[in-house]
Amino acid sequence: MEGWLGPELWQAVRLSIRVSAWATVVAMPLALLTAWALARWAFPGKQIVNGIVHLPLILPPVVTGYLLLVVLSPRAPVGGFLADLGMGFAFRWTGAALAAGIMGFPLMVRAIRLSLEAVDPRLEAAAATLGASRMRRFATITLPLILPGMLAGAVLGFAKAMGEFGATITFVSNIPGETQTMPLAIYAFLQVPGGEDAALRLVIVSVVIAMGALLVSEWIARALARRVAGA
Amino acid sequence: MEGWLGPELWQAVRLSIRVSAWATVVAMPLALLTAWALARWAFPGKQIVNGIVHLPLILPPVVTGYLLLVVLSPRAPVGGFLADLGMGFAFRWTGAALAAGIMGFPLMVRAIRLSLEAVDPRLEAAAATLGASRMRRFATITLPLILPGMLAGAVLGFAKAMGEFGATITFVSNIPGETQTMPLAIYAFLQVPGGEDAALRLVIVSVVIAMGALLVSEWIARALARRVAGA
Amino acid sequence: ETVTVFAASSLKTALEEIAAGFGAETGDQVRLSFAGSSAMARQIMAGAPADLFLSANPGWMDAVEAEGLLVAGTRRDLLGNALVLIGAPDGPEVGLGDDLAAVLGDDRLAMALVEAVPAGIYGEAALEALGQWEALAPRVAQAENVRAALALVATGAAPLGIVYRSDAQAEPRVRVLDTFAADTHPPITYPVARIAGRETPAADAFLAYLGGEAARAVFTRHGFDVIGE
Amino acid sequence: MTVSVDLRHRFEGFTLAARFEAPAGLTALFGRSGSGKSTVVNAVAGLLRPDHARIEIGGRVLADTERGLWLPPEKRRIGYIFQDARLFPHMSVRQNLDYGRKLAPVPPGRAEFDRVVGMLGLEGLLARRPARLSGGETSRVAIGRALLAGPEMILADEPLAALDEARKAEILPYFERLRDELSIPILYVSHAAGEVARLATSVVAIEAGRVSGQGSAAQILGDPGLTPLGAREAGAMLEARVVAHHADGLSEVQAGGQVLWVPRVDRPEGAALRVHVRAQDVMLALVRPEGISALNVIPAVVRDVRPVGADGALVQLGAGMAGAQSTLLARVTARSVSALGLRSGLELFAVLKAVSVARDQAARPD
Amino acid sequence: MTVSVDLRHRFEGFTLAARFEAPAGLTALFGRSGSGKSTVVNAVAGLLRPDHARIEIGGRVLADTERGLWLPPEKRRIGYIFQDARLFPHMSVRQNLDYGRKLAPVPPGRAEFDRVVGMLGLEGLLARRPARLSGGETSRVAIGRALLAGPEMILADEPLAALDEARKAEILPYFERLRDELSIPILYVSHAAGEVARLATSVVAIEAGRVSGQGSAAQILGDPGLTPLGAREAGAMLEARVVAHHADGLSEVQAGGQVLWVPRVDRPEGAALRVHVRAQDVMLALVRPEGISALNVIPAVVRDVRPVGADGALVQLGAGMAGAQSTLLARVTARSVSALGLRSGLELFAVLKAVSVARDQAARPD
Ligand SMILES: Nc1ncnc2c1ncn2[C@@H]1O[C@H](COP(=O)(O)OP(=O)(O)OP(=O)(O)O)[C@@H](O)[C@H]1O
Ligand SMILES: Nc1ncnc2c1ncn2[C@@H]1O[C@H](COP(=O)(O)OP(=O)(O)OP(=O)(O)O)[C@@H](O)[C@H]1O
Ligand code: MOO
Ligand SMILES: [Mg+2]
Ligand SMILES: [Mg+2]
Repeated sequence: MEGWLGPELWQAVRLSIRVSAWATVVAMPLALLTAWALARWAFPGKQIVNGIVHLPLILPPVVTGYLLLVVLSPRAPVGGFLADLGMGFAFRWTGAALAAGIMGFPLMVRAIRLSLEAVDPRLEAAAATLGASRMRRFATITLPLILPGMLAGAVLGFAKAMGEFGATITFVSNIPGETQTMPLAIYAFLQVPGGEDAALRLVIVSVVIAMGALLVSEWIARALARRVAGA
Repeated sequence: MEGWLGPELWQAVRLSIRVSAWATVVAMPLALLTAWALARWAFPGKQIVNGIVHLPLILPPVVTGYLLLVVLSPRAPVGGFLADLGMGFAFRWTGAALAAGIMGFPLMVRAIRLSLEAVDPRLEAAAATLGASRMRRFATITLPLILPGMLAGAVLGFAKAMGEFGATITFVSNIPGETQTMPLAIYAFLQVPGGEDAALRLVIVSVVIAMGALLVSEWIARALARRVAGA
Repeated sequence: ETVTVFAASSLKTALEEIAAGFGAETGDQVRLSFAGSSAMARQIMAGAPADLFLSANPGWMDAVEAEGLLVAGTRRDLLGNALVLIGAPDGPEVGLGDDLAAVLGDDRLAMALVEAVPAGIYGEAALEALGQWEALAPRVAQAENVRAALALVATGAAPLGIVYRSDAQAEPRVRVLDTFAADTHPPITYPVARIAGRETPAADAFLAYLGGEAARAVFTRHGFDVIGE
Repeated sequence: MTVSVDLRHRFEGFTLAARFEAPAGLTALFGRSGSGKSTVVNAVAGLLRPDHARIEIGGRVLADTERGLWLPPEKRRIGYIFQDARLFPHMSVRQNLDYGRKLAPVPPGRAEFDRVVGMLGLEGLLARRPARLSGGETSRVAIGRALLAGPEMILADEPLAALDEARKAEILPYFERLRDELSIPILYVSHAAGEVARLATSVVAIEAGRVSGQGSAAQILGDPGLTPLGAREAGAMLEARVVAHHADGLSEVQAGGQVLWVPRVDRPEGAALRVHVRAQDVMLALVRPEGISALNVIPAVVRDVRPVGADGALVQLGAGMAGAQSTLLARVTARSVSALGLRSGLELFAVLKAVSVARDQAARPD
Repeated sequence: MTVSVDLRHRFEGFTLAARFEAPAGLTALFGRSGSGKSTVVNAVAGLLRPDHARIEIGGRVLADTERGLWLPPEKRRIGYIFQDARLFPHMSVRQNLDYGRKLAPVPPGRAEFDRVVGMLGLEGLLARRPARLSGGETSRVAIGRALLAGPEMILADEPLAALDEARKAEILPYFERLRDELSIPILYVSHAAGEVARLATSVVAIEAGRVSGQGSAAQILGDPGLTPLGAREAGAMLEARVVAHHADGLSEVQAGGQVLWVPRVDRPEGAALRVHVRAQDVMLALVRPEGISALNVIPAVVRDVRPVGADGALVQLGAGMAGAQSTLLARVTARSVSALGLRSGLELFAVLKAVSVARDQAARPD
C-alpha cells in the first residue's frame, strides 16, 4: 500500500486514521453525556445546548474552522492558556482531531439520543427495585441497551472525521505529517491540473478504510441484536 | 431583515431555505426506503448499499461535488440526458438541492434506521392479525412509531443542507440567485478583505433559521412523546 | 442581457465594483460567480454557462483552452499582482533579508497550499530563490487559499505569512513587511478569456470594459497591476 | 366448523409436534407453562411459520407447507388476543379498538362496539393511551380489539388471566355467545378450570410440545389422569335440559332422566345446557339421608372405583333410569372406600348441594 | 414487621386515597381491575411518587412526603415481582436472576439459587434470553429475580396469574416459607381465591382507589359481603393443630376442640395450621347421617342465618365444645333454609368431606 501511494500519502493515510479514531473515541463520552442530558434532564437553557450541539452542522465548515482558529490560536486567551499547558491545538494533529470531533459531534449525539429515548424506563425502574444505584443502572441496563445507537454514532463520527475538510484546513491548515489528513491531501491534488489520479488513489484508500469500519460496526450491531433476540 | 442584509444576501437566504427544504423533503422518502431496506431486508449487496449511503460522509465534500459534476454535467451522458428532459441539475438550484440532499442523506438514513430497529415487530404482527396489509401496517403502526426518528433525520438533513458548502460549490458553482446559498455567499465574503461583517450577518441568519427549525422539531418530538405516554 | 462571469474569489470586491459600473453604463446585468480557479475551470469544462473566465492562474486557463473552450483570440493576461511578506502590525520589523526560520522559532509561516494554489507555488519558488525554503519548509502552515493564509496572520495564529499584495492591502490587522522581487517567482498573472458556446454581445462588451479606464482605476485601487493592452 | 391443525417445529431445546382436530365450538388448549400452547396459537395465526404445517378451518386451508401454501396473518381473518396484549402505544383505546374493526369486511356496528365496550368496562378509558392503563385494563382492551375485528376465528391466549372474578363473569357469556350464536371457532388457552369447564367444547392437552390428550370436555374433565386442571377439578359433564325455573331462585333441570336442582340458570325452559359436577362436590351415602341441606340426592350404582393418589379414590357412578343414564364422578378418601365398602355394583345415593353447581359452571347449549 | 401505608395520589380521572396497616405476614391486596392495586404497590416500591405518602415498614420509614423524605427504590430493599415481568432483554435468564442477588448485602448463596431455580423449573432456561421464553416462563423468571435479591419486603403483583395449577402448587410453599421462616413482609396482589386463602395473613380490599375493607384473612373471607373473591370462596378460617398422621393418607387435626379429618398435611404433629373451609362445601343435617362418605360430621349450633343473593343463605355455626368454639360457615339454598327450618339456636350437624379441604387450601402456622 505504501508503495502504491508513496511515503507522503501514506503518512496522510496514517494521520487520518489517527485523527479520526481519536476524534471518535474522545467525543464519544461527551456525546453520551450530552445525549443523556438532552434526552433525560430538564434544565434551563436546554434548547441552547441543543442548538450549540447542532452548530457545526449548520455552519459552513470553514466558518467552524475560523471560529476555532479565533478561539484557540496561540494568541487568543484560551488558546494561549492551553498552549502554555502544552495542550495547544493550533497547527497540531490534535487540532485536526478536535475539528473532526466537533464536526461529527451532532451526529453522534443524535444517534445516541435516539437510542436513549427508545429505552424502556420501566427496565431501569426494575433495576432500581433490585438495588441498583443510578450509576449501576446506567452501566448495566441503559448502556447495553443503547450500544446500537452508540455504535451508529461512532460510525457516523468516524466517517465524518475521515471526510472532514473545511474546518480542519481552516483551523490547523495543511502541514504534511502533522495536520495533512487525507481530505486535505486530496483537495491539494484537485487544485492542480492533472492531479486527479493521485487524488483518486487517496479517495479509494479512504473509502476502503471507512467501509471497513462500517462493516465492522454492522457486524457488531448484528451480534448485539442477536444477543437481545436470544442466543 | 432584507434591509439589514441587502437584496443580494437576502436572495442567498431565500435560496438556502428553498434548497434545504427541498433537499430534506425530497430525500426523506428515499431515506425512509433505504433505512427500511437496511433495517428489515436481507438482500445481496446490502453492505454495498450501506456503504454507498455513507459515502458522502466519508468523502471530502469537494470530492462528492466533483463526482456529481462528472456524472451530471450537461456534457456527461447522464447529465445530458436529464438536461434534454429539462431536468438538468448542473449549475441550477436543483443541483444545489441535490448536493445538499446527498450530503445529508446518510444522517437521515441513520436516524430513521435507528428508530426502525427500535420498533417492536410484535406490534406489526398484532396489526397483521387484525387484517392490516403490509402497506397499512407500515402507514398505521411503523410510520407513527418512527416519526421521532424521521423528525431527527429531517432536522439533521435540514441543518446539514443549511451548512453544506464544499459539494455545492464544486458541483453547481457559486451563481448569485441560482446556486449561491448562504454558505457559498459566506465563503465569498471571507475571500475578500473586509468581508467578515457581511459574512457574520449571514452566519447569524443561518443560525437563527436552523435553530428555529430545531426548536420546532423538538416541540413536535415532545408532542409525539406525550402522545405515546398518554394524553 | 445577462453576462455570467466565473472569476477567482480574490477578485470579488474589485469585480463587483466594476460590474456595477458596467451595468450602470450599458444596462446589461453581470452575474459574478466566485470560487477557486480549479473548481471553475472544471465546471467550465463540464459545460457551465459561463461567458467569461477570469482565472487566478494561467495553468487552469491552459486546461480550459486545451479543451477548445475558449473563443479564439480572446485570451489575454488582464492583471498582475505582487507577493508580499506580512506580519502583525505590532510585530517585529522583519525583512526578506533576515533569516525567517530563526525569526519564526517554533511558530508557523502562513502560506497558501504550496503545491496546489498559485500563491503557494509562487511563494515556495520565491523562498527557494532566496535560499530560505529548506529551513522554512517544515514551518509552513499551508492554508486552503491566500485568504485563509491571510486570516492565519490576521488572527495571530501565525506571526508571518506570504500573500498577494492586493489581499494584504485591505486587511488592517496585518502589515506588509516586505515585497518579493518579481524575478524571484514566475510572473503572477490573471488571464481572462471569452468562453465559447454562447453569442452575447454583452459579454464581449464586458470583456472590453475590463480593459478600460474605469476598470483599470478600480483594479489599481485594490492593489492589482493592470497589464497593458 | 372443524379446525384441523398439524404442526411440527423445532426451537433450540424445544420441539413441537402437535396434531389435533377441534370440532366446532371452543377448543381449550391446556398444558403447563412452556408446553407449546402459544407456539401452536402463533402458528395458527400465521405469525410463526413452522417447519411443517397444515392448518385448515372449516375446509379453508390456511397453511400447507408441503404445497407451499402459507396465508399471511392478515388474510386469515382471526381475532388474536395475545398473551402480552400488544396494544398500539401511539393510539388511544378507542383507536386500538377500531383498528381491526375498520378493516373487517363487515365492520361490527356502533351497537356492537358499545356492547363490547360496556361488557369490558372500557367506557371511561376510550381516550386513554395504553401507557396509562392498569394491567387488567390493558388485557380488556386487547380482548375488545380482537373481538371487534369481526373475526372468523378467535385465538385467545389466557385472555382472562389478569382479571378479577367479577369481570371474568361478565366476559365469559360473550365468548359463549360467539361460540354458540355466531358459531365462530375459538382456540382458547387457559389454566383456569372454571373457564374451561364452562366454555370448552373440546379440550386438547399439550405436554412438552406434543398432544397428550384430546377429546370432548366431558371426557377430559371426567378423567383425573387426563385433566390438566388437577384432581380437584375432575368431574362429570352432564348434558341437561331446563325443566322449570322456580320462585325460590332454583332451576330444575333434567339430566339422563334424573332431576337436578341448581341455582337459577339464565336459559329459557326447554333449553339444553351442560352441567359440570365436580367429583369433589359429590358425597356418597349408603342410605338416603334425611333432613339435610343438600337438595340433590340421586340413586346411583357404582360402576368403578379407581384409586387416585395415595389417599383417595374416584368413584364412577351410573345414575338415573337405564337407557338414559348419566355418569357421575365422586371423589372420596380411601378410608371411605373401605368404611362404605365401595365396589362395583353397589347401589347407593349421590348427594350434591345445589350451590355446588355454581353459576359460573353451568350453562351451555349444544 | 408491620407495614403501614398511607397514600394519596391523583391521576387524571382516578384518585387514590388508600390507608392501611398490614400486620406481619402476607397481606393480600384485592380489588377489581383498575382499582389501584398496582398504584399502591408502585408507591411502596418507590417507583411512583404520590402527591402524599407515608410508608413505614417495621419502624423503617420509607417515605414521608410531609417531611420531604423519599427513599429511592434502590434503598428500599424490596423484591418487586412486576405485573408485566420486566425482564432485562439483553441478559440471559441467569444474568437476570443474578442481577439483584449480586447487589444484596448478604447475597443468597449457590444453594438458595439452585433451590429457587428448581422450584421455578428454570434449570433448562438459564442460558436463554427473555425474548425466547414463553409467557409463564417469563413470569417465573421475574419471580426468581425478585426472590433472589434477598429482599426485606416482597411486592408481588399477580405473580402466578400466568401459571398452571401444578406450577402454582410448587411455588406457593416458597412464599409461605418466606412469610413464616424468614418473616419477610409480603404485599401480594391476586385475584385467585386459592392463593389468598392459603397465603394471606390479612386482606386489604381496594375499590376505586379507596380501602373498602381490611382485616384478617379469616374476617374478610368469612364475610361474603366483604370478600372480593365472590360468594363461592367465602368460608371459615379455622386455627387448628395437627394431632396425628394416619396410615390411610389422612391427617387428624383439631380445631376448637373438634377433630377434623383432612388430606395429609405436610406439617409435623403438634404444628399449628390454618384450615380454610369454604361455606359452599359444608352441608347441614338435622340428624347425624350414617353410612356416608363424608368423614367430618360436626355437631354444631346455628348462630345466624343471613340471606345471600336471591336464592341462598349463609349459615353461621358454632361448633365444638363451649369455650373453644370454632365458627363454621355453610352456604345453602333458600329452599333448604325453609325445608330444614334453619334458625338461630337450632342444633344440627355440619357435614364436610375430607377432600374438600384440599391440599392447596390447608396449612399455615402462626
Ligand atoms: N400513568 C397513569 N396515568 C393515568 N391513569 C393511570 C395511570 N396509571 C394507572 N392509571 C389508572 O389508575 C387506575 C389504577 O390503576 P392500577 O394500575 O393501580 O390498577 P390495578 O388495581 O393494578 O388494576 P389491574 O388489576 O387491572 O392491574 C386505573 O384506572 C388506571 O387506568
Ligand atoms: N423464539 C423462541 N426460541 C426458542 N425457544 C422458544 C421460542 N419461543 C418459545 N420457545 C420455547 O418453546 C416452548 C414453548 O413455548 P410457548 O410460548 O409455546 O409455551 P406456552 O405453552 O405458551 O407457555 P406459557 O403457558 O408459559 O405461556 C418453551 O419452552 C419456550 O421456552
Ligand atoms: O463542506 Mo465540508 O462539509 O466539510 O468542507
Ligand atoms: Mg404462552
Ligand atoms: Mg395492576
